[in-house]
Amino acid sequence: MTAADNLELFARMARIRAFERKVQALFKAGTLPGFVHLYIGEEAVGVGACSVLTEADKITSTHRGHGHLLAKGADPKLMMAELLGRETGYCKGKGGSMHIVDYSLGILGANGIVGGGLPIATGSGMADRILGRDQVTVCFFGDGASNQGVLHEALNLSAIWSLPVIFLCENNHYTEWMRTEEITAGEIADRAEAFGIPGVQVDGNDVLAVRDAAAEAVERARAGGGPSLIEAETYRHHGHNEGEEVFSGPYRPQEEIDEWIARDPLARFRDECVKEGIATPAEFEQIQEREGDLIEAAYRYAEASPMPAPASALADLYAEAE
Amino acid sequence: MTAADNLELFARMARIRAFERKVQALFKAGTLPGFVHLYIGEEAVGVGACSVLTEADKITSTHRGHGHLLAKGADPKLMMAELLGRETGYCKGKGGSMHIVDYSLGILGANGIVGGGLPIATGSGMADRILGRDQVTVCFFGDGASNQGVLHEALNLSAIWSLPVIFLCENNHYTEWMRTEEITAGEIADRAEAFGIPGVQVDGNDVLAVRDAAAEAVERARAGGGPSLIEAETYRHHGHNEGEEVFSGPYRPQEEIDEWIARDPLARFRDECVKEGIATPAEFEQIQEREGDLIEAAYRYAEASPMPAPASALADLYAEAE
Amino acid sequence: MTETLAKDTYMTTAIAGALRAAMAADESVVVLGEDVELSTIGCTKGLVEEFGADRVRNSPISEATVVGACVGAAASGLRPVMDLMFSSFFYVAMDQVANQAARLRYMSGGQVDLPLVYFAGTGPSGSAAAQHSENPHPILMHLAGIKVVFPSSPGDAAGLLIASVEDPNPVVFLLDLMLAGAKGPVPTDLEPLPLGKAEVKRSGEDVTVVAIASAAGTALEVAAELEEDGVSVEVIDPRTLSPFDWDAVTDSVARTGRLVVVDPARRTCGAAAEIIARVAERNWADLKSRPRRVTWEDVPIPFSPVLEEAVTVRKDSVRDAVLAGVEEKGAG
Amino acid sequence: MTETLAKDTYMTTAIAGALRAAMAADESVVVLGEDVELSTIGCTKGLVEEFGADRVRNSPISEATVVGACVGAAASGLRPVMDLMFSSFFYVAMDQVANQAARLRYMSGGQVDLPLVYFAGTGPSGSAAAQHSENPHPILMHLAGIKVVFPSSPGDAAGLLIASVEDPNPVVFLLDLMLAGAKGPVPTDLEPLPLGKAEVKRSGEDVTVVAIASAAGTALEVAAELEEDGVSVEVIDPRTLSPFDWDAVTDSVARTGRLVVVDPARRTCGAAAEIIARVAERNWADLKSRPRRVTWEDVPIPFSPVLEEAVTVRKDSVRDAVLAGVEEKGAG
Ligand SMILES: Cc1ncc(C[n+]2csc(CCOP(=O)(O)OP(=O)(O)O)c2C)c(N)n1
Ligand SMILES: Cc1ncc(C[n+]2csc(CCOP(=O)(O)OP(=O)(O)O)c2C)c(N)n1
Ligand SMILES: [Mg+2]
Ligand SMILES: [Mg+2]
Repeated sequence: MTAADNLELFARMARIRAFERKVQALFKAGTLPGFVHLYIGEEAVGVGACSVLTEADKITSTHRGHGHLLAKGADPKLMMAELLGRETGYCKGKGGSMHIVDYSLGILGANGIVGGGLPIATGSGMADRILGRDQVTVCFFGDGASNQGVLHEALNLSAIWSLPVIFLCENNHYTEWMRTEEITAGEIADRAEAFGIPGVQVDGNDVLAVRDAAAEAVERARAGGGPSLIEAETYRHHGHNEGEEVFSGPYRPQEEIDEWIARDPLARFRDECVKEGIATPAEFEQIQEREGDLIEAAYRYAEASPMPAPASALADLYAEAE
Repeated sequence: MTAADNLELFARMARIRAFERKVQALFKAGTLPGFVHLYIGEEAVGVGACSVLTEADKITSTHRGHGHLLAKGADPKLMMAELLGRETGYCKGKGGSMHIVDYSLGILGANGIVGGGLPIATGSGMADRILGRDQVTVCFFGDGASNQGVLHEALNLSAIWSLPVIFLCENNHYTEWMRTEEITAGEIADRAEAFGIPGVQVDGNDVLAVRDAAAEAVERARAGGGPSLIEAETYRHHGHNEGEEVFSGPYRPQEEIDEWIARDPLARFRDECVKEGIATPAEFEQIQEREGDLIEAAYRYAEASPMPAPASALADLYAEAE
Repeated sequence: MTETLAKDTYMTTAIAGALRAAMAADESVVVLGEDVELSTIGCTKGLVEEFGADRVRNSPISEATVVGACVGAAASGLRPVMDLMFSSFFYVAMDQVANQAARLRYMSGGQVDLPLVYFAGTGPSGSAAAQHSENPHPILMHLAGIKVVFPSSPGDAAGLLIASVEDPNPVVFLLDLMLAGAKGPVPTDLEPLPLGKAEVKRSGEDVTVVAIASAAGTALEVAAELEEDGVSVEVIDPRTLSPFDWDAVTDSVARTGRLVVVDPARRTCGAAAEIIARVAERNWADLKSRPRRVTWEDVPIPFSPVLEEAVTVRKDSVRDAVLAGVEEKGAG
Repeated sequence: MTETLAKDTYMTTAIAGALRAAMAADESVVVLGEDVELSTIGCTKGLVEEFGADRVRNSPISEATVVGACVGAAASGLRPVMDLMFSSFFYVAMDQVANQAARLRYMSGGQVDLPLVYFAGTGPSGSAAAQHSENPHPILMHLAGIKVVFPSSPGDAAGLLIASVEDPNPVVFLLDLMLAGAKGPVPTDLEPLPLGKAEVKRSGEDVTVVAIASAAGTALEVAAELEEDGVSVEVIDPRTLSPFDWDAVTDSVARTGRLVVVDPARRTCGAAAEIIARVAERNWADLKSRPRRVTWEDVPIPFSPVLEEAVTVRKDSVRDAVLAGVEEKGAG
């Protein structure tokens, strides 16, 4: 890891943070269609994991996907345009927050169905294995998703076929407004063991720790050693979705929130870097400013883009045979 | 265990064997509608487990369900009539081999969907727990079914709610014509561990071993100690379904079949009992004869029963509100 | 008849009230689902405080097993009401709905009652996109073995929910999310409204409009507007789609001779197709013009507001269809 | 045109041959599913010997994940053909069919092709009972985003399977189990038959019978019988239900003025309802009598042979419907 590598990790986390803050503001202003789930507080997971992937590697994402996508290299302009329902968005306005994909970057898709990405990632790994490619697929899923049966099936299938898939559980301790531990037996990482799959727990607010765990799993997968399960412990600073307060009321202890904010993955990584002399606080501020500008530019691009033509709603369902 | 208890266990296994032999003969003669999956070779599992249940306890069964049902006390007459599609059958001819139920005996149903009984058993346990009853539910499922995601979900739900459910996997090593170990990672019994559920393996051809394991699990469940997983190793002497040879060809090594037939659960238990002086070979023969007669009588009853009226096909879909 | 609880009760409040009444009336009624304690839609709010954690339980995201557990529980003496949150999630649990809940009574030769309710918010709710905007009623109607309730007003919702919980069969109760913020009168003294009874929401002479759930309101607006143009529109709200009150539709078309069906669902093999087919079978001699339907386009629901609007039921399409039916010369 | 491979090729053999040809033509075609090596129905028999275990793989009983894996694999360069064995098992995997396979291309704004085929035996096969006898085509038609192929002859099946594998979209290919033992000619030199093209299986003047899958054979028998009574019946086999060849039906009804739809599926919201609704929309002025349908009853398929027969499509019902249509005085 060079200094530049470290700053690159920080920059990507800062990009996600800035993107989500902008989305939050837009939601509050009432200019965002639909509903959104923000990744603020969890940036180290997506960035740490994607930092060891090549462009040819693939990910599947979730309803809380903006961070994964940006970490994998998605274009904030096209994302923002999609969130605003514009013609220039990644999906021409058809997908929205929960359905952004960029196949050219190996982003097989956010997903509105909790657990929906688990089978898809398994199939992606199957293709790579059969076609003899050394690509890997990282499957992001939540602690809530860990109770979907497809996890069991995907682990089994990946194990018997030795698929190059990394199952990355972002355990932010909540399933919507439910404490996950109240509806979940045992530790999620342990669910790999019965299938003979290595399962580890890692500090999800430590970008280097996530990176290391991911690197090990990716290396194993590329070498034909099969799947891994990583459980990254983290926390969402925001609600399950923006605007939830009206319905949910407070459901998390304030001390818990404060504790996790004190472990903010960006501030923490910056402070460590500063301590180790990798960069100065001013340099970090510059990075944040640069990324903030990038997001503002993305917003301006999106805002200036036209809405799709109504008739375009009928297009894109089927591909034409050649 | 009195001598009578032992003979009762044998008698029930003999009843199942006789029933299945009759069904086999009927299938061969072409007089049985549909297709059937025989339980021959696995009798010790159903009988051992059900021998520790009360009439109020419940079971869910599978496509290979005749043995479970008879073990839980189902009436061979009504079963045979159902298999022959008669009006007097358990389901008035609407269900057939894979859908026999007897709610009065806690038989919540055979099931044509592999894994279909896992959620139902979980709900049965939920009802008992909420209603404060000390009943338990035994959920029979196969090694093939262990790869359905609902197993994972049912284990989790039963664990967090401490439900009185015994998940009893009959591992006969085959999923139709596939060797289960080739499509299954790890040991099935180990799949309980991550949920904090006790999981044990037991010799499924030893009726007393199954009975003991079931007794322990049932006791725990009744005492509020929650679910258990038991994996009973066994073997089906017959094909997946009768008549398969035409399509499957041979797919199991003859030595394997021979080995397991040598461990036949009936012969083995009889020999042990004889050795321990519990009964004489002649007494066992008498039991087998008696059970054989019972099944012949069941067949005569079924055979003499009328086919349902065609118009009855439109009845029974909905219950009338009182 | 009972007096109204309030002239202005929200749909969600009406449903919550009905659920509370049903739980109070029968101890075996339990509520389960993801976040039923705090309640994302609001229909189960406050129940846990009133009835305790045994009868109101948050469940993990395991739709297949929780849906199936309701079957096992209903066969064992409970009356479960499960909240699936969004009806799109039925697909995750479809085996337990289609192969189990809808089949077990029939396959058993009528041995068992399965008194259970699957509740879900449904349909577009404003850019929720394809995986949170399905209306599954045509699929559920096709399955057979499951009753389907899909009301258009708070009063109907309350009465039909009471009846759904009391019914000895599996019932899917759908809350059209377009109506979550709708208000209307609800009787204080809740009584069950029979499943399988349509309501004529407005009487008319020239054309019968059968309009499902939120489409009923759209149809009523169109009817009011067209009255000024001298067109008399009868609006029928089926309220329950399975069982379906075919006689109500037949009787109306026998008088008006014209039919427009407004169905908030994709067109192909939808409820509108079925209603038109039945009317063709039953009212052939009555029909003065071809039956018409206004439905969603045959695509998933897109995200962008302009696209969502383009593929769903619009008032102008309903108006056009009614007018086209009235203006068309008799033929056929 | 090519010469026939054999006059008497079994449906299953024709499908197996087409699959072999498709695998030989394109290395990215893989086959997976439970027991595809030995093949319970016979359609994947011998493939593993020819193409190896990498391209033909037995999968565990995990339908949801295997169905979904096909989506991920198709997005990553493979052309998976998955054998689901019985179509009733679609329900277990319905989320991955309805929310994923049928949606991902559209939701992505057309970014991705998903060339995959879900193959399944379907419908009653003789007392297989409710959980092994579904015909899911009406539900699949309603979903949008999935093509649905449901042929009636070995020749059609072979050509349509080639086209299904070549198609860049998700396709459900259904083998009517009533036809598993049927025989017919198949060209040696297999060529794709276009999806979305119906075939007039018999020309006639008096009435159009649209008959799906095994019902086509029933309709042809009835047509032959009625010829002796001086009734001229046109039989159209849609062959693919999505896309549907509406023009073929419209053109025929424009000539005959009468319609009977024979659909082996439960009645409500079935394919027959849709065809009648479309014809009412398109052919109103042509219709000389009310359109009729012959379908299954709205119940699960029961086990006992006498009951199974009572609720499914019977020849006498088809005959009665055709005659009733011809005899009915024009009205409407
Ligand atoms: C199949 C399905 N069930 C329920 C939901 C509703 N839902 C959306 S997000 C969510 C919680 C997911 O929790 P987790 O997996 O921990 O992800 P997190 O939101 O914490 O990132 C739920 C229940 C859904 N979208 N899909
Ligand atoms: C959901 C589903 N998938 C596939 C099948 C077809 N099928 C019937 S039995 C069976 C094998 C089941 O194996 P196992 O659970 O080990 O039970 P066994 O037959 O060995 O008793 C399969 C694949 C089915 N009935 N249901
Ligand atoms: Mg979470
Ligand atoms: Mg087995």
